[in-house]
Amino acid sequence: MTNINERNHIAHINTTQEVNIISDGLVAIPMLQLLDTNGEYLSHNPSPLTQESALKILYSMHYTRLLDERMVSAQRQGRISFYLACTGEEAAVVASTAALEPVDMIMSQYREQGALVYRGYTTAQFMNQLFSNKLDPNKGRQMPIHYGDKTLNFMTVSSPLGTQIPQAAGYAFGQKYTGEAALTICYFGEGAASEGDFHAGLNMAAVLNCPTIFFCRNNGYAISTPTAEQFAGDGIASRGIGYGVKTIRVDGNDAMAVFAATQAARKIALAESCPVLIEAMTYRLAAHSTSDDPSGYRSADEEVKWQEKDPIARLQKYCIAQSWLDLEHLDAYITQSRAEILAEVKRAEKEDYASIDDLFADVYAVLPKHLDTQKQSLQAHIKKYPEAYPKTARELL
Amino acid sequence: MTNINERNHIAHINTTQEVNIISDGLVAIPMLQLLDTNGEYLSHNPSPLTQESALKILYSMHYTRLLDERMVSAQRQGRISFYLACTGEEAAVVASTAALEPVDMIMSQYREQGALVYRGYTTAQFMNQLFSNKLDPNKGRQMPIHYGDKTLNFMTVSSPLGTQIPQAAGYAFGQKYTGEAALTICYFGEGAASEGDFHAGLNMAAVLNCPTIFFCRNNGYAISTPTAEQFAGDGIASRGIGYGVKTIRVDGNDAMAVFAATQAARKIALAESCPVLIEAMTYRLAAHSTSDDPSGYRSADEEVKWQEKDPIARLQKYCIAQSWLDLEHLDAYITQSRAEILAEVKRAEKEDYASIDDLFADVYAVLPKHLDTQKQSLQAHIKKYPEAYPKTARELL
Amino acid sequence: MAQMNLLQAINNALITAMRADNKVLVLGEDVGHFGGVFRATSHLQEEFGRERCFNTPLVEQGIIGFANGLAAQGCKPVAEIQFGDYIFPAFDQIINETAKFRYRSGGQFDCGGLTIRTPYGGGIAGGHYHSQSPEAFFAHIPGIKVVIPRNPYQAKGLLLSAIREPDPVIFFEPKRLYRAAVGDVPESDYELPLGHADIVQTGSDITLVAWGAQVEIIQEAAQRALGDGISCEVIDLQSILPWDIATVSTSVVKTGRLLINHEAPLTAGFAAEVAAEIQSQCFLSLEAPIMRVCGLDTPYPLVHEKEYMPDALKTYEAIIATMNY
Amino acid sequence: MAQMNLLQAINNALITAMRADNKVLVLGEDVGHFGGVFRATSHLQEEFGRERCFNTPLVEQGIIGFANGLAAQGCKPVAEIQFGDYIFPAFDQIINETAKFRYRSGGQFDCGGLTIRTPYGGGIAGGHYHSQSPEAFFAHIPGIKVVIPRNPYQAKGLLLSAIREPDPVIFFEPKRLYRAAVGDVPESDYELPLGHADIVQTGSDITLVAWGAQVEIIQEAAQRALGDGISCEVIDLQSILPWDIATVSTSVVKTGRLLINHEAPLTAGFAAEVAAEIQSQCFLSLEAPIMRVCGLDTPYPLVHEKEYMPDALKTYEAIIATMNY
Ligand SMILES: Cc1ncc(C[n+]2csc(CCOP(=O)(O)OP(=O)(O)O)c2C)c(N)n1
Ligand SMILES: Cc1ncc(C[n+]2csc(CCOP(=O)(O)OP(=O)(O)O)c2C)c(N)n1
Ligand SMILES: [Mg+2]
Ligand SMILES: [Mg+2]
Repeated sequence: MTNINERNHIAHINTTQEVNIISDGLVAIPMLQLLDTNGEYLSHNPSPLTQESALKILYSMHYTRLLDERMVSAQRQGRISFYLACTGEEAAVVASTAALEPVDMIMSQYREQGALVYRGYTTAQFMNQLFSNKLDPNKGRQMPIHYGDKTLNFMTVSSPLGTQIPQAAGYAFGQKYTGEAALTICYFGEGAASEGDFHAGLNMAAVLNCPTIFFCRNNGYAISTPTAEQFAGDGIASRGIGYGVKTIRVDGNDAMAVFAATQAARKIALAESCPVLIEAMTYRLAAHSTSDDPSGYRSADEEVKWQEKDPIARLQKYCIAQSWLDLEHLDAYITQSRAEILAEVKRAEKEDYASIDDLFADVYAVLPKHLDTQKQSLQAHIKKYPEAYPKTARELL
Repeated sequence: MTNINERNHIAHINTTQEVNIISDGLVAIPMLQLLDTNGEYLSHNPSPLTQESALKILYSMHYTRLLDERMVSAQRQGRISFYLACTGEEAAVVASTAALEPVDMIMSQYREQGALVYRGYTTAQFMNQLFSNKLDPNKGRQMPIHYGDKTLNFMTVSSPLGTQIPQAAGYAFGQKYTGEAALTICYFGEGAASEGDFHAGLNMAAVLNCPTIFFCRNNGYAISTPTAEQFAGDGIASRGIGYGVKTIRVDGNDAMAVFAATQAARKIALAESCPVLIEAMTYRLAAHSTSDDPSGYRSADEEVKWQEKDPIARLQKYCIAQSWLDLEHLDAYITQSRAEILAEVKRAEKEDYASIDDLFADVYAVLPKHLDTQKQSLQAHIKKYPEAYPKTARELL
Repeated sequence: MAQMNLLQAINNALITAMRADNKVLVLGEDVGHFGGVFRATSHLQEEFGRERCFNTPLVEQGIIGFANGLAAQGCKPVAEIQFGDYIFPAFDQIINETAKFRYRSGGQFDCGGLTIRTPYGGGIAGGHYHSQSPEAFFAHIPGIKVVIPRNPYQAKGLLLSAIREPDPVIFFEPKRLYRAAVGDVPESDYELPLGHADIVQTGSDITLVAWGAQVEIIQEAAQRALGDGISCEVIDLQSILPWDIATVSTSVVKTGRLLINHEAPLTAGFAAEVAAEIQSQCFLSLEAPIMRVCGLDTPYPLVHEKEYMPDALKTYEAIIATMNY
Repeated sequence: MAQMNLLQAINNALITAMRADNKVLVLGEDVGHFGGVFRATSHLQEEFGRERCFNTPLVEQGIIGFANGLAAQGCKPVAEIQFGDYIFPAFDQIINETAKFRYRSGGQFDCGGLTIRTPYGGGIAGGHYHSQSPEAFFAHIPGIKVVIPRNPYQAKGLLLSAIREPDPVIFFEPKRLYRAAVGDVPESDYELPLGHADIVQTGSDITLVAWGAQVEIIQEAAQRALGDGISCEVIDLQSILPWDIATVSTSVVKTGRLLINHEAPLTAGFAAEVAAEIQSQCFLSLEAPIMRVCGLDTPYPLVHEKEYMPDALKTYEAIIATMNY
């Protein structure tokens, strides 16, 4: 066995003779803001966004907003079973992804479709997933909004909250171990940050030097639960200190600030092989999901105040002031995107469903005997009663 | 439904235009120390300990040390199967318990026998548990050191780490709800503080206003794992801030400081209905347990440095300097305690084991049918082969 | 008597229990002001205040850990886990703590006051994570009781018993019946015994056993089999731990055949326990192998939900196969 | 060939796997410099460095969560859970993540590279929390494989297969045999197939099935039964998910009788699955009810360990009862 050095776990600590109660009278961690709600640039430093990057972010936010509006309607019309909108949080998601490289792995919670938009997920791809048709990469196995794309380095969404947080630490460890110049970003809500897996993930990433960006969207609610019933500290940022994790708090409705914070985080995480925690202060303008009605738990006045902080309007005002934005081009883009979404809805809903093979495939790498037996008996059963299993009967006849 | 007030989860936060990385260059939280290693009192305030309380703590620490020494030997002699010593951490445990009231519930990890000693658990009670005989309150069902005593408000020890932390929050909530003027103290190691249950317990206690003292013994190791491989922050204290939990760091080898810190914590917790986190900086001078040999993972030099900080010697020097201590009386107490322990070992190991009824009782409040069936068939089997089941055969013949 | 759906019956049971005993507290994610995502806890906070019905942070292991402590202190917490699929972070607190609390302390401390309520099961297009039927995991944990109602009347009576039981109970609620199952429910306080099966329909040719939402499936299959002149005895276990071995075995001695149906995957599901026990007890009476009609050994799917489910047709086919054995 | 005990064989398998493939990493509590509390990972850090064999913080849900991510990235983590009793905080990561990773992503991502090793079982005076046999919980989780060796030769060959398998594997190690089981183990690299049972001894009157440490118990019972002229066929399942139905049913068709033995509590233990499946497949061959000789439906006790355990005597008695049925 190798030699063991002497350790002293209290060497860095001074003594005091007063019973100091820490946390009394702490000042809240301030948040980085670069654009005010009028889109005025507040800093003396050069802006971190070029015209090209600002516009790509702006267009992606617009597309995300549009997609959300259309799909919430589609759900109301009964065309899809479920949807979950990012409305109000587009800057937090899109601008953070914009500050990454395409090689970086994204592990999302479920409200981060803007990241996929930014990376080039197509309307057709969104619709295939949302309509669970046979072109859905998940083969129709998961509910709508459980996107995933290996080529875009976007890990497939999983509903259980917080589980992706320690996974992100492990994934990043693997990236470092195998010598990739890439990191992992992990998105989650302030509600999910209450899960034990959050604690595990942040602590492990810190101890095991994993290049991970933990990106918390603190949007004020976990379904109906307001932050006051979720935590008593200064948000999620104040926890970073406890783990020895470098932490940045940012105005999540300010795309410029989110971009700057994430850019800084990425640099540190890779240079120092360490995790960085970002807390983006934002607001879930949308209902939790199409199954939810927020009027039962929050006031309309409150929503109005946050509508005034709309992240899209803010960056757009800035771009207009910089004469970067061609409004006609944007209008055309929106019109065309809307048409594209409608067309793809119509296409996707007509596609067939995944085949019965896909019910049994991918449980294991190779279909084991007992599953093959189940498959054969199911097929025989469906052949006998085709009218009872319309989604799969056709292929068997 | 009642009216919903407008909420603003970012109202307390200021903005900044600099990408501030929090946690860079943080200064470690200092630790409360009232006695130096020579037992000199360092503060200008009056000492928190009276002669009576100081001596009760000192005697309890001595007894604990003695018990540990004797029982480690007993384990080596094969008389008990397992033991786990508190050596080096007696001040952290005994002096904190001393600052509580007997009505306060203690939830321990497993290294807190000093708390029981202080509350008056008898030598006979220790031995009955350690020898798993029929007088063991656990009815011989748990390994040695899994003490518990309802009348002393000491919750039975459970091996899975961290599980008692959210339980302590819940217990304290119940105390408050039912109007008891009592709180719950929860002891755990810095290793256990990595568990998800720690996160759950501290956050819930803070949000739900539970009068709970979370007492972390940071003793440098979790079995072989040093703190550097356990966490990257400033110990466990720095986490308190993240939860909005009032926090005190204390020199765990200074009984006076531990007493003062716990006294302050109790007052705040009850007055404000809130949790308090105490981190006691100490050192596990003992092996992790009798199954462990620390020479494989730490240096002897390191141990020596901490032996010099012995918590018992420190308080004893102080008491001597105050002329509070009658050394002859102490010697006599030690001699008599040693004799008592030896006598009780001999008695306890001769006691019978719990009856076969106790194998089946307490799974449910009332024995259900399927267990009764299993019991009857086991009894019939033992009657047929009495020599194979010597512990229970006798009672059935 | 009032007409209630399953959710209303549960809500009514909670109100009844809370009015009768102020040690009964309700906690969980979104159960407070909002009344829970399914509204099972509607109006409780209004009537009983925040102290007795409150939101917790989003942490299932904490909810059950906290509730264990609360129960050990003497309260009677009713903890909601928002979906059965999300009970697993609390698995350790349940198996290692809740279930062993009394035993390990020699009866000094216990969590007997605890009830865990959680919606389970498929049929709502919920995919992997809003459809699981995890009851078999809990049936293998000595020290807890596991209860599953199939209709509003049962739900109220069994939930009241569960809350008042001196043992911890996991109460699985078939979510696809939350609004679909409607029936007469006494407005008074009543209890139904745990550990007892309910003979829903007597018959002579084959015994069909299920619990929760699948009971109506085996009833439907029984109806169809009747067309072939087959008389089915339909049994709802109601409790799967402990379960009513005597009622099932008496029935099988009579009918000579047994079929068990559950939504959870076949392998190591609770039907295995029923089959293993009954083949042992009724060996000489059995005229055909015991049949299991269960979910597939795959994660719970989405578009192939119908194909996955042990529906009435599959059950009917299995009845016929058993009769023709 | 070298003489090794079970621990040495496992250590040797880890070294073999790590030498052959630098994507194999070992992590867990105390597995680093110290080599694990049982020393199964001794010397790995010395040979492979801290990057490939490292201590984690004390958080099982984190260990498996982290390992899931590492496996998804393409590495082959071998995660140790210090005792099987402490695997439950990771239950959610295993059932909801590890097992469904490939399926839910349509095969885009998977945790196939993951192996979870953990010591399980009683017989070491460990009481409730150092003795549990939790395999049945995992047998009810489609998407993972569950493997349990009984001796050093198997342990090495099965662990090497498990690590290289494209599916996640939980590898339960019978801790009471860690030092007690000694045997010849090839020093070379070899694999034993997963999902296959091992016929330890052929016989004609009754089939005895077990896995892990209980195999020697049923062998002992078989030996005793031989004194009464009863010829037992002894089968070690080795894998319980998927399990080798064909080997067991072929045997039972031949012998007409089946007994299954496991340490875990009887109710909803894995013996139930074996019994349920075999009564269905071998109905017409069975001459007596299938017997289960299992742990009691209590938490694992301490002083009554002997009484709790399904030992050779109880097994023998059950063999006689089955033969006389
Ligand atoms: C483990 C787990 N528990 C509960 C849920 C149910 N659930 C889905 S979303 C949600 C709220 C999440 O809030 P937050 O993390 O703040 O994210 P946001 O919806 O605000 O983006 C809950 C409780 C779940 N998906 N997983
Ligand atoms: C959930 C769980 N995981 C692992 C263990 C095994 N184990 C027992 S003690 C221990 C170390 C605990 O260290 P710490 O919390 O620092 O307490 P200390 O022993 O230093 O007092 C470990 C890993 C356990 N008992 N429970
Ligand atoms: Mg939120
Ligand atoms: Mg420690």
